Amino acid sequence: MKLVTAIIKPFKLDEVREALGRLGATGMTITEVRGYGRQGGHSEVYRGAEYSTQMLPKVQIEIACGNELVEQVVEAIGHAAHTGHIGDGKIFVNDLVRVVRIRTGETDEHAI
Amino acid sequence: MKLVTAIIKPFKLDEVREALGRLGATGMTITEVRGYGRQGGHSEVYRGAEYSTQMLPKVQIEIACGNELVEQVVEAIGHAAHTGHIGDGKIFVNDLVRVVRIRTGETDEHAI
Amino acid sequence: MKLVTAIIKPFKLDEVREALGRLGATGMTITEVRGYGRQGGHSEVYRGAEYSTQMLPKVQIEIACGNELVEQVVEAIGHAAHTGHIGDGKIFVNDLVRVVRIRTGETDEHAI
Amino acid sequence: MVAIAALLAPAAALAGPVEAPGPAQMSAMISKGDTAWMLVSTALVLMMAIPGVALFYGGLVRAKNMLSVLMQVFMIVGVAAIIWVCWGYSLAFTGGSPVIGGLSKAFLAGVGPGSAAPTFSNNVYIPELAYVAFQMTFACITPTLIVGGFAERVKFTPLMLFVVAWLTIVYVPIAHMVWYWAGPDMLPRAPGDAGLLFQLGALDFAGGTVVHINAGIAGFVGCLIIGKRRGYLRDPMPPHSLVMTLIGAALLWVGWFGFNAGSNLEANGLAALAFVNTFVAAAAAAVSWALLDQWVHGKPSLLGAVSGAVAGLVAITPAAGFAGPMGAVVMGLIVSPLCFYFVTVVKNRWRYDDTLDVFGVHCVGGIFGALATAVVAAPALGGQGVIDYLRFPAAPAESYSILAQLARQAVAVAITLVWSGGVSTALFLALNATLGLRPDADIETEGLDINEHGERAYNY
Amino acid sequence: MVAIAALLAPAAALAGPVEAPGPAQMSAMISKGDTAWMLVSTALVLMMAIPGVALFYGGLVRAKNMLSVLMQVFMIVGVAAIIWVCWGYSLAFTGGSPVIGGLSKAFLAGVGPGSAAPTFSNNVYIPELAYVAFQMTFACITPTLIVGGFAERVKFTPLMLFVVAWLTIVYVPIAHMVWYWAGPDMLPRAPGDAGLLFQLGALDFAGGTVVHINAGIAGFVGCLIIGKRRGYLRDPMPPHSLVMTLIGAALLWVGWFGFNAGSNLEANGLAALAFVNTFVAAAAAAVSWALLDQWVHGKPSLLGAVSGAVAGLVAITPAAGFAGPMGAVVMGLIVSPLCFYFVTVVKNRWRYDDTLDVFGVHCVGGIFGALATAVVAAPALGGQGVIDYLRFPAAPAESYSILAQLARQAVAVAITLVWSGGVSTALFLALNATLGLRPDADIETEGLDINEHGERAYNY
Amino acid sequence: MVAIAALLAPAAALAGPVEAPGPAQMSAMISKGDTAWMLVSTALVLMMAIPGVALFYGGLVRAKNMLSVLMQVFMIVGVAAIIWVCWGYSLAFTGGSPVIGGLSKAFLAGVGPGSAAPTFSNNVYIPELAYVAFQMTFACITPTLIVGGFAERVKFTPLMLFVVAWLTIVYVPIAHMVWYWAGPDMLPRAPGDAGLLFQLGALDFAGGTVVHINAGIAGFVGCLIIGKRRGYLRDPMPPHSLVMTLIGAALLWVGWFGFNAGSNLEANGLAALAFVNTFVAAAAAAVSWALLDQWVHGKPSLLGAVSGAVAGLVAITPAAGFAGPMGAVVMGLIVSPLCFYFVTVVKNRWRYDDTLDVFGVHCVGGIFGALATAVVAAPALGGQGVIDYLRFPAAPAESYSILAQLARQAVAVAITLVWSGGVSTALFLALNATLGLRPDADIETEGLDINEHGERAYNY
Ligand SMILES: Nc1ncnc2c1ncn2[C@@H]1O[C@H](COP(=O)(O)OP(=O)(O)O)[C@@H](O)[C@H]1O
Ligand SMILES: Nc1ncnc2c1ncn2[C@@H]1O[C@H](COP(=O)(O)OP(=O)(O)O)[C@@H](O)[C@H]1O
Ligand SMILES: Nc1ncnc2c1ncn2[C@@H]1O[C@H](COP(=O)(O)OP(=O)(O)O)[C@@H](O)[C@H]1O
Repeated sequence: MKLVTAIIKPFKLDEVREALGRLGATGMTITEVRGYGRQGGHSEVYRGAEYSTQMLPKVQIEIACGNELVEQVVEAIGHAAHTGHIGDGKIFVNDLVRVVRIRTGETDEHAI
Repeated sequence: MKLVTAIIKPFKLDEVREALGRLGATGMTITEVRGYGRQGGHSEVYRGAEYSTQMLPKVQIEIACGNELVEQVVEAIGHAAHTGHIGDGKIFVNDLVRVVRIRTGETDEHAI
Repeated sequence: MKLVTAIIKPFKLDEVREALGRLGATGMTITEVRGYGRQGGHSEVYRGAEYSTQMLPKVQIEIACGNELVEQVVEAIGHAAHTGHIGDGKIFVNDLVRVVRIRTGETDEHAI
Repeated sequence: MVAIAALLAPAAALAGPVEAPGPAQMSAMISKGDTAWMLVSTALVLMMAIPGVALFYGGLVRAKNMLSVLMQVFMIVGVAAIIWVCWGYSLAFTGGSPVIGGLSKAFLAGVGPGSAAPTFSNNVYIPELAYVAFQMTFACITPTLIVGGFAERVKFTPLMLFVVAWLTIVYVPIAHMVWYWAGPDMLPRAPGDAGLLFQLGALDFAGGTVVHINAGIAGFVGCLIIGKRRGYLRDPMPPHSLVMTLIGAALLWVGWFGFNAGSNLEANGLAALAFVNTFVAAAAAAVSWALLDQWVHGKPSLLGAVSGAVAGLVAITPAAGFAGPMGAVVMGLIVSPLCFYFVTVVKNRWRYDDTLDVFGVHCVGGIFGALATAVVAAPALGGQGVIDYLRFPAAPAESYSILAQLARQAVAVAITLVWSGGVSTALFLALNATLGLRPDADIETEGLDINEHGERAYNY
Repeated sequence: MVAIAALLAPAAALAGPVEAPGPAQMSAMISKGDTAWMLVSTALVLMMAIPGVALFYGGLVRAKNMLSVLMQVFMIVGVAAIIWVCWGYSLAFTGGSPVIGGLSKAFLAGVGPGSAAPTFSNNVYIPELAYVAFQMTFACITPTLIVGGFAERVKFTPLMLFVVAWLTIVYVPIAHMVWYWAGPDMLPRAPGDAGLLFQLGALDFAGGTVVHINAGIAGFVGCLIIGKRRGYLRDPMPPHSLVMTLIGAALLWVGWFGFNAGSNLEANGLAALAFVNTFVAAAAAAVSWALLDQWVHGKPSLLGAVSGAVAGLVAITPAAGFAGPMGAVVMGLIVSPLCFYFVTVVKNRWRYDDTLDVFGVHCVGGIFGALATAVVAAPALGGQGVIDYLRFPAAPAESYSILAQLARQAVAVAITLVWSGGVSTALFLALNATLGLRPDADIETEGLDINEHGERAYNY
Repeated sequence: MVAIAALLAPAAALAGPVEAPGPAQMSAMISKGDTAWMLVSTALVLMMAIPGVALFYGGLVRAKNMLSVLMQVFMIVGVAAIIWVCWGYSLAFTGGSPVIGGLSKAFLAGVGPGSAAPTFSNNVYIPELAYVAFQMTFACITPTLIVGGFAERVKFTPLMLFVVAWLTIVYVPIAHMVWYWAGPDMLPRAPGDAGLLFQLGALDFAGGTVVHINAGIAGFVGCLIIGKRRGYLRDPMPPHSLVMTLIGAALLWVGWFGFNAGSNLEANGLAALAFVNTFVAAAAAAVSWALLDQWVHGKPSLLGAVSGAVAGLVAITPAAGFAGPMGAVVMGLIVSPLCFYFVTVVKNRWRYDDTLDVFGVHCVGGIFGALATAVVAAPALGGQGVIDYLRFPAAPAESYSILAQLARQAVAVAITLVWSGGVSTALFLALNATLGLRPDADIETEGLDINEHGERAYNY
């Protein structure tokens, strides 16, 4: 099993969720994060004090899925979150050695 | 070493922390997240505009622990966070290849 | 490729970012988290109700990087975030099996 | 540090009522109680706009646009105040023609601490500067309401230009037509020296037409011309802080006493009546909206309750000094279902994106209020009837016809809708064609705060 | 737009004091300065409730229950206002029996812009509608305080039904007993036409018994009957926004000037005295609580400071027009330790969950204030003493006995505690047995906002 | 419940102007309209401090220090009120010497509901307790402003001790020098019974020197002595909630009407003038700062707009009753660029860390206002000129020299800067050497809220 983590532009969240829904991805966890990358931030000025935060608000999505679905999930996110502008974000995939559904105690493939 | 990540109902946080404390798990990191899963969200109505957010507030706990403790940690969380109702959450385990304690520079098993 | 996750004291964020910048680490993702560890929290008193939250605000940094850079990244963070006081935080490293840059569709090493 | 020696002169004991008194006589007919009341009412009305409207509106938008709304409201107040003392007051409140005044008091020329303005009672005056200030707050708050029609998607500079133009060519003439007259001591000798709708006999105690319908229709045409927000009806756009909305609504309610009871211009029993009416209309409308929420959605919502309160306040505005308390309660009970229908059913059916429901609450509620005034003012229904100011001293009119009054009210409503709707359309179209009213898609997506103002509302 | 021609008649030059003046004479004895003051005071008291109490309370609960508190406070204000004009005012402020009035002014029948209400001075009147409005705000704010006893765990609809019943059968009779009288021009001829506790000579300048003890004990029995919040003393339940609590406390302080100095009904030196007393009692109590915090917990807390200020305001309420400024300072200094003891030691020892300390602050502070009034009113201690209204014109009473007055105060306190405590218990038990007062465990855990009102307070 | 029988006596019909009236005569010269106005103004000024200044300042700091600012402001108000009634009022507003008064009214001895205080008009008095309360709010708000110079890095207890000392040895003498006099009915017989700067003829309608320059320079020396915040100019320190800052600014604007127009002490045309001036100066300065923002940074910012409004209010304060409305507009337009220059260019060049710009806005704006008063007061420029109070009855002075007045204003500014700057320096140095003014580095890093007060502002 894999954990797919995507960092995307916040306003793309709904599109990504719909895309994943079409794949039958039944669950995901979302975190508000701030991203630092090539995308230039804004400069804010408060009474002459200028801050150019290169931190931009991003949304991080985590989806655990079976190995067979990973490709599709990555592709679906990559497609739905795409605007072609800098700052579109990244997708990371790593291995999961164990998954448990707390409600039932089911594990691994059954728990996703 | 493993990193155990659990997504649980927010009001279960204290119970989970106590359970982990009994195991001697000395540290953990907590993030406020929003979860999307089988559990139905609420519908909110604002002057006739209805939003059925299927996003529910959840709490994510991350605990790094040695391989020998993983089983107990997973079980302790699974037990403490259990209500039996939908939305109880998930536990994910994945491998850690390196751990460092910043204060002392100790690494791996010594750093947990 | 590796994902380096560091949990640090919030006011160290800028120093860590600068240190990583010097290494040429072009991107990172930041999350506000709460940490539970050896570091004692504060006790808060509200009209006689005393809460000793051992949860302290921390900042979590995630950087994906190629294997060749991991050592330097870990060291740079460890150095910049160090105060020598309890609560300095932890660094975790784990494997990434896949990285995608959403904007271009590039993958793995090219996507970092 | 300054004393006016004239005040020492024993207030020229007036033998009897004076028709058409001179300036010095007017000054001597000023009561300090009235002056205190008018100054306080003025402060209350400013508090309605800032922070009242700013928070009421701001809490309802998304966090990324919070500052843009606050800034729009705040700067409109600033710009309107300057316009008012420079030319607005003069054009609205000097004689000239029945549709607009003249420039004789531009830059407040000749208006000093000793000038007096008439009230609705014979031989009772207030300092003219107090009247200038009171009316200034009305000119400040009215255009802030317009913003509600297209919040979250308008550029700041064109909006400010719109406000300058709108105040001058929409607000000022409407205010003149409805409210300008030379006062009860003067009217009998010069019955033509009054605004068009005043002469017609349209009743608008505190601004149902001038403020609410006027702003409501302008916001509505702005909403249509500027178009829907990106993602409207697709993305969730819940209010980012109903707490701010509650604070705003509460301050609106509190400040509205200045608005309505202050419009009586005197601190007397009639002001107290307007005060009670304002209070209970808001209360009844809040209750009635909450009940409706319970019935339709199964849950009474806070946003419903505060929307109801505001709708009640809008409705009672033109009737505040004419209705009896029970009439006010009934108006409050009725206005909420009406506005509820517009903001939930009509808006969803016609799919216009009136962000903060300036049409559904202010325009619809204002029209209802203007028409209902004709009913609740009827002495037979516990109302105060009307006064015949063409006599000296003024006296209650002998008869009161609900239907005739309804017709006059309808004319006033229609003129306001047509004039404000028409001119606002022209202004918005012109600005859209030149400067453009709408920010780029990216900017709208990312939020107006950071892009238009270079700031974020919250940095926790 | 309406003038009352009668005002033109030169204010019937009164030859001397008039005993038992007729309605027209009363109208001519109204000062615009007083009227202005009463209208402003009324607005200030409404501001105490919304947004004052709403924010003061709301900031102290968890974010998931924020809207529920705001909604409860807002709707209580709405419901109470309607009850007040329909039957509350009439039952409280017409004659009838010493414990309750009649229905002759139900629906404000006969109360028009020309009606006058007595003040505490011979031959000084205010518009009756101003008095109706002023008293209305008291009826609005009192039940909002009760909510503090069981915030975060009560169902909305049963609470509203409780408020309707409580206002009618608890608040109205207590207000009648304490405050109803026919006025100083009438009393000498009809000494029995006054409320029970008024006749007894119990002093309550602005509502120590009627408002604070009354609400405090009702909230306390509600707290006991409804039971503790789930997780009480186990889960952390820190205030979600002390910023909101600070705003609420500050607006309470500002508004309380209307409450206390407005209760003088005239804008004169005595109102100024009540104003100063209110100011310094709050200040002294804030300082004294902060010092206590420093001493006990090592740190002065903001929540302590604002709790102290509110406790000081509660304590000075019954004494506002009777104490001298130094008496007020001393009352402020003393009330904080007392309330501090109740909210920290007593509450923890007896383990009741008085969420927002309505008992510890309002009831305890109110009782202290009511009793201390007997002391600080003593002329020997810088107080104002009492007035003998059975003479015409009224004059200061010849002697003042602290002990005798203390006994009268104790009777008033006891009657309020017993009546409000008893009836509230019966009402809560009845509602609990029928509709149920407490939401399901899941709902309470997840928060009342989303479950009872279908909204979230914050969507950042 | 108390009536003053004396009020029944027909207000001793005064045959003509009375020079040096006795206490009973003064009491009979009190207008209820003025009293109402003064009480309301007092409440408005308190609202400026809490929640006004508290929120305006609090929103600008980082979230971890929010409560510390709120607590400092709240407790300063509490402490100042107690000082005021105990010895402050007496030292400031009794005769004695031209630089400080005496202790005859300490603990408000002899100041009762019947005491009267003079206004600026012959034979017009207000209740002395209303004057005590009004001036009390000035003593409360002034030291809260000082906090802005070193917010986010000061220990609470030493700050409180500073305030006690500063009020007593800086504020009170300056207030005495600028504002104390025996009133227009007394001055002609005892021209020496007035404060030093009053005798000099320096104009300060509502506190440009006493409040703004006074606090501004004290905050500035505090800023220099305490030093910069850790990380200043390195870490980003954006305002944590501009929403709170907006609320604060709006309430400052609303409350400032009480501050400025209330300083007229009477509800008359001159109060209305001060009201209008206050309104338009704030509006003009907001507009002018926003334009400057647009020009310099390409974007009009909300923080700029509200900073401008406050700067405008500061500037008009000394001139409020002397300028004409157009003079006020011009002052508003000019003050913003000046303050803008100080808070952006000068502060960055000299690298002092005036956290909330108490120097750049209050001190600089105050100095500008004090000097500009000499210009805008000129009758030739639409101003009100000055009154010759040495005559009885008082009358407008025959001539007005801008230059001569400018010199007087400069002297007043200089004395305030030197006295407040010098004594504040001594106080801060002494406290720093003994208790220490600055918290430990760790505490400053982690935030004052949790460390100094044991609370967090927000627990969402
Ligand atoms: N090496 C990295 N590790 C972790 N997160 C990253 C990394 N690089 C980029 N990100 C995340 O991806 C977001 C987008 O990256 P950015 O470089 O701005 O755009 P692009 O992917 O189009 O080059 C960043 O805001 C950050 O949150
Ligand atoms: N595949 C997944 N990947 C990541 N997080 C998930 C996944 N499935 C569920 N979750 C998280 O677990 C929470 C509970 O899941 P849900 O399906 O509602 O209940 P249950 O586990 O009882 O079936 C979700 O809110 C979400 O945060
Ligand atoms: N086992 C762990 N798993 C996850 N996070 C941890 C773990 N131990 C510590 N942390 C994180 O590191 C932070 C610092 O740890 P702490 O024990 O306080 O200090 P130190 O590393 O100096 O011993 C904690 O606040 C927590 O966020």
